[in-house]
Amino acid sequence: MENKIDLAVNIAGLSLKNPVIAASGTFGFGREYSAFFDLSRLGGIAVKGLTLLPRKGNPPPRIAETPAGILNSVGLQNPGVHAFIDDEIPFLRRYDTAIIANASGNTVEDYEEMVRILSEADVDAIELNLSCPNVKEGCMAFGSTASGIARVVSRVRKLCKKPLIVKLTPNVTDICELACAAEAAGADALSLINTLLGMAIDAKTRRPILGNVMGGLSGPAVKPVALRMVYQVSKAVKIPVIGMGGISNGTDVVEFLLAGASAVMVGTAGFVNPYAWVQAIEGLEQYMVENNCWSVSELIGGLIL
Amino acid sequence: MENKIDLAVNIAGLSLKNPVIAASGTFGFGREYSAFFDLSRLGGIAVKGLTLLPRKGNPPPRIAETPAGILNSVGLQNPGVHAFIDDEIPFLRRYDTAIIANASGNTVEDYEEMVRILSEADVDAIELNLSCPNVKEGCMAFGSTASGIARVVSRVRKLCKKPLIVKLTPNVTDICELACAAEAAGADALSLINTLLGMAIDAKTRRPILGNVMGGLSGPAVKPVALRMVYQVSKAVKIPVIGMGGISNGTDVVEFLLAGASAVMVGTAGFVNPYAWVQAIEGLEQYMVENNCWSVSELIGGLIL
Amino acid sequence: MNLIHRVRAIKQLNEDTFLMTIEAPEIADTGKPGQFVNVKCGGPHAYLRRPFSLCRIDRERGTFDIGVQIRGRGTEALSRFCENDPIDIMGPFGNGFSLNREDRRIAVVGGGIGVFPLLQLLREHPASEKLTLLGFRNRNQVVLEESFQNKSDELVVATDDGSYGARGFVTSLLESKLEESPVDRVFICGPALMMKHAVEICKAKSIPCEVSLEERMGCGIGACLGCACKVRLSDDWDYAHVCKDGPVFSGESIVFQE
Amino acid sequence: MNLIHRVRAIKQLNEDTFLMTIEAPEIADTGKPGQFVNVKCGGPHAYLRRPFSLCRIDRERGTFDIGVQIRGRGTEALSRFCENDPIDIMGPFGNGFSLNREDRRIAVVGGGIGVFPLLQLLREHPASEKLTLLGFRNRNQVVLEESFQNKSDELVVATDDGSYGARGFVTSLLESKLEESPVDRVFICGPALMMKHAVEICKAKSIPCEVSLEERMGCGIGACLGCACKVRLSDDWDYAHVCKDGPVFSGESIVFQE
Ligand SMILES: Cc1cc2nc3c(=O)[nH]c(=O)nc-3n(C[C@H](O)[C@H](O)[C@H](O)COP(=O)(O)OP(=O)(O)OC[C@H]3O[C@@H](n4cnc5c(N)ncnc54)[C@H](O)[C@@H]3O)c2cc1C
Ligand SMILES: Cc1cc2nc3c(=O)[nH]c(=O)nc-3n(C[C@H](O)[C@H](O)[C@H](O)COP(=O)(O)OP(=O)(O)OC[C@H]3O[C@@H](n4cnc5c(N)ncnc54)[C@H](O)[C@@H]3O)c2cc1C
Ligand SMILES: Cc1cc2nc3c(=O)[nH]c(=O)nc-3n(C[C@H](O)[C@H](O)[C@H](O)COP(=O)(O)O)c2cc1C
Ligand SMILES: Cc1cc2nc3c(=O)[nH]c(=O)nc-3n(C[C@H](O)[C@H](O)[C@H](O)COP(=O)(O)O)c2cc1C
Ligand code: FES
Ligand code: FES
Repeated sequence: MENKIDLAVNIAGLSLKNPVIAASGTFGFGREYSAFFDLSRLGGIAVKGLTLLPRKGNPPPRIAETPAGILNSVGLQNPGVHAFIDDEIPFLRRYDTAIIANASGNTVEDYEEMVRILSEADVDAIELNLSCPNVKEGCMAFGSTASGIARVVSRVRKLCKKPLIVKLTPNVTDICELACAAEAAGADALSLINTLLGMAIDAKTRRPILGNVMGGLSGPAVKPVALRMVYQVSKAVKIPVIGMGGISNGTDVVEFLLAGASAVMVGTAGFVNPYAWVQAIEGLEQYMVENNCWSVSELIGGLIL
Repeated sequence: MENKIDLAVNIAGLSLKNPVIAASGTFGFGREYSAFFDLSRLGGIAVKGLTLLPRKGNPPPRIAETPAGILNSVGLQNPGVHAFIDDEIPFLRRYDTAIIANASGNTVEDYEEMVRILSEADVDAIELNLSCPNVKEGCMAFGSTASGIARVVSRVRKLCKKPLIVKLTPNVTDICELACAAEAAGADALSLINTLLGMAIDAKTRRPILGNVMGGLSGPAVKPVALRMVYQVSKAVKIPVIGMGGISNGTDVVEFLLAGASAVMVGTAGFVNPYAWVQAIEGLEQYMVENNCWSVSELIGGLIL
Repeated sequence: MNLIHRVRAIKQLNEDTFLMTIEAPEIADTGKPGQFVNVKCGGPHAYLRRPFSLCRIDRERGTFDIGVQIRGRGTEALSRFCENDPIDIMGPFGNGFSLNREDRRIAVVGGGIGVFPLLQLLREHPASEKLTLLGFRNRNQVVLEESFQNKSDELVVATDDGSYGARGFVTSLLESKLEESPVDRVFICGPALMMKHAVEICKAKSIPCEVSLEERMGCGIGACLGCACKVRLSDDWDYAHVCKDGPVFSGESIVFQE
Repeated sequence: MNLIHRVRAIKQLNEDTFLMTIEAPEIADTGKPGQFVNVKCGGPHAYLRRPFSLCRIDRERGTFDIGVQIRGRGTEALSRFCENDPIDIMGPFGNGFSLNREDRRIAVVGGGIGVFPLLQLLREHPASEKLTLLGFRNRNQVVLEESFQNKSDELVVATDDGSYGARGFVTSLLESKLEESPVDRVFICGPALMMKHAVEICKAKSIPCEVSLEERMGCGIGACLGCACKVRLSDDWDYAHVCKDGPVFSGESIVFQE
């Protein structure tokens, strides 16, 4: 069969060869999974969440399994933005895939400084993590109110020379309100959802399983919530939305595109199946073949009500 | 082995022979499951959500399966509070178990009227459903802000002659704020969580699976979120908390008790295993035997940090 | 109530459809044509049970058959069961078809996997003359033809593409057969659109009919109100529930959706 | 990379422990003692893979063994695999034990399921004298004694309750054995508390030692940073990762938690 299917998408100036991106924090800086497949097959890679200075992260255990999902409390362990630029970008640039820098901070100034540094670095887009549930300061504090988001985004917008993606937390009453605040403040795109705040207890020891007590829920379990939020948000804003939360295969990708996402990220599923990312791309392509669909844009927001 | 284990709990004047209650909307009015086991074994039964007038509910499909969970958009189909009193209470009273009337309304006046009626009826407690995601008006509108909760609860409090349980939605930024508002307004106890708002899409037909587009997520998938909220809320308030969300067995019950719940409700798990309710009780009892625990109160809030 | 029964046999009917024989004396004893069982299919992805109609009951052996078409994760997992495997089944549930002595001549109309409940109906119905009309997408989809043959006075099979039997929809067959000679009652099971048309045909001829509906289920026993279907009341409509008020309804009472 | 391999045999070792032989030539070829594989256990409740140490490698046959104790839903599901079943396994991962020619005399100290990785270590280590100390809760928990016997110059088994072999903790054995005659390196694997004590004993005698750690894992390959363990730096500490920097660490480097 001759294959004329066009998988390419463009997210606010960020062009991706296909709409499947590795989700931040689940793919390190790409090195580990490069042993399994050619990273150039991916639409993009959102690297592990970066901070100005190196961070050690939270005490173990950091992972707990839950029904069809996992909790993590890694807590932004990372080598710092400078080590990323020096040691990781050169490796990633060997592959033909978009590099998305995921940036966190404790203060608005941190975020500004991160964006200033990353704007000069060889990355294709910046994803502002305003939604990590695993750190005490920053992030969630800004990310769970419209005013917090407006403040951070409008400040970094002025400094940002790359497509600016704002990542939203699902742990809020009205995600559309936050999405609109980010859009109004100048975000070029939104990504959602980050993890749902959760907890696991070991009845035998009567202790929390996670060293940090609470953690972020991801994986198939959260898919219905993620899909709902992507649907709501993409109706509420005009900027593109990158959807994620429990995506494991091509059918899941199609569902998120139909709900309104212009691209997707895949995370937790890759822990179980290291080929989840490429199989998501292949599954999407197969769906398009079977459904006479020649461009991803035909699917985006294509939900029939 | 001689069994001196005491499973009884007392929730704000509502005494239960054991802490396992059938969750509202998953157990009808008890008739169906009475074919499977003696309803007198249950701590209590929270009946299907009631409204002043009969309601037809939402268009089908009303159920969608998701990873380790289900979405429902039943939408409070019920015969109305008067039919409940006339036709269902007499049946339920044949069993030695607490009857909890789950009440919903569109307006504050509805809630007042419901509580007035139910206060004169032969029920053991009233559970105010301020959290149903499946109806357009009422419920969630009141239930997702502290001020909405304060308004409804303080008004019905004056009329309520039974233990008043306020059921909270998890679809909020800060569940503790809502819990405190309910407590301050006079709730005798809290129950949580109701369902998480979610959505499912059929990639083949490109349509939402649920007739009502969105629905409420329940079952094992939500357990980590529920456990976290029960933990947070029971630290934030002094009144007892009834925990629920994905409980399937005795170990799950223990986890919720350790997190701070004084009793639990079991719902979705019973669809798969009609003995889930009694097995939850048996499993709890077995855990207590194995761990030399003689009273449920030893477990409540017993999490070791 | 014991829910754990045993798979006695699995027989492939075609590429994606199989017949599973289950040993469960209580279900075989009490089960009626048109009732269904609710099966825990297992596998990592199917959380809820799945409903399947009783297709054939062998009361002597204490077994019954279900016919299953693989449609998704639950039926896929079910297809992996082997002989002697334990299987978790609740049932029989629902009301079943009417078995009236007064109905001397009946017609059953099945489409695709909708044929399954009609086999046991034919086996038990007291009518003296039984006309069976079965429709399938194509030749490869035709199942259980011989079994239906044995229990019918007349059997006509149609395929949408004409690759086997008559060409066209089973509803056209019904229309022309009723034209030839009327029957006392028609029993219909198949895709929603097919049932809708079949009911209209019966209505036009004032022949009473029964349909067996499908709906996504939660509990399967009437507790969750999940499996609603729209039914006509004298001057209004309401929701009935497929698992408890059905799955069999009088054709006239159903409001079919577009 | 092909992840689907085949179960060749399952052998019950005791009530809750079994040995599984898996055919996977590439893993058998490249696997080293102390490395682990990450196994999809299946079943409706185990979502993530589960790590198990290489216990015995048969490079000629292209197979390897893992010893598994049933502890929860994953290992429970794993215990239901049968001969010839396909099984989804990633690996081998991690660093493995050091195999130094200079270490002429070694001791291995195993507790409970911690004994498993030590068997392949004994099989491959070039030392000329190998002392093996194994501790179990009680007589019923003792596993693989003969296999260890065959690969050790001296084997002592202890049980906590004295129901088999020496009575008491394996760490006391270690202490008295090192008293008698020192070794060049000690390899330790078992419960955290046991490893902590064993390391302290080695430290006191200035004998280098290696421990194999366990931690809950996400990815198993270093991408998620889930499997952190605390390690000593010269004047500070940091988190290392069991799946990539370990599971084997020098005993001195680990900060054991209370
Ligand atoms: C009363 C009743 C009797 C039935 N009898 C039979 C039978 O005898 N033989 C047979 O093969 N099938 C029968 N079905 C349909 C069968 O239950 C579904 O095919 C099955 O549940 C699909 O499960 P799955 O996990 O394979 O599909 P899923 O992966 O859950 O979904 C695949 C598709 O199957 C359909 N589906 C899912 N759940 C249901 C449901 N509860 N009812 C109807 N369609 C559904 C949807 O269109 C969906 O897109 C019956 C259904 C009902 C309600
Ligand atoms: C590098 C490594 C090598 C291992 N080698 C072996 C081996 O050779 N043989 C063997 O029997 N076991 C081994 N384990 C432990 C094994 O991975 C766990 O017993 C298994 O993951 C438990 O899964 P479960 O689903 O049965 O338990 P769960 O139901 O998930 O939990 C039951 C209990 O098991 C423990 N557990 C859960 N996950 C892990 C984990 N990733 N690591 C350690 N403990 C865990 C916890 O204490 C938990 O309370 C190893 C672990 C690691 C990290
Ligand atoms: C172990 C782990 C670490 C994560 N770290 C980050 C992070 O550093 N920055 C971030 O924005 N999101 C992080 N996330 C969230 C994911 O990027 C993603 O939003 C979430 O996991 C939902 O997608 P999934 O279900 O496909 O994993 C992390 C998730 C996991 C599981
Ligand atoms: C089909 C269905 C109907 C429900 N109807 C109600 C209701 O009428 N009133 C209410 O307060 N909660 C209702 N709920 C929510 C449950 O009572 C419970 O809060 C939720 O399902 C979480 O518990 P579970 O995971 O054990 O089911 C319903 C849940 C389901 C699945
Ligand atoms: S499936 Fe629960 S009422 Fe029919
Ligand atoms: S398990 Fe993911 S880094 Fe070790």
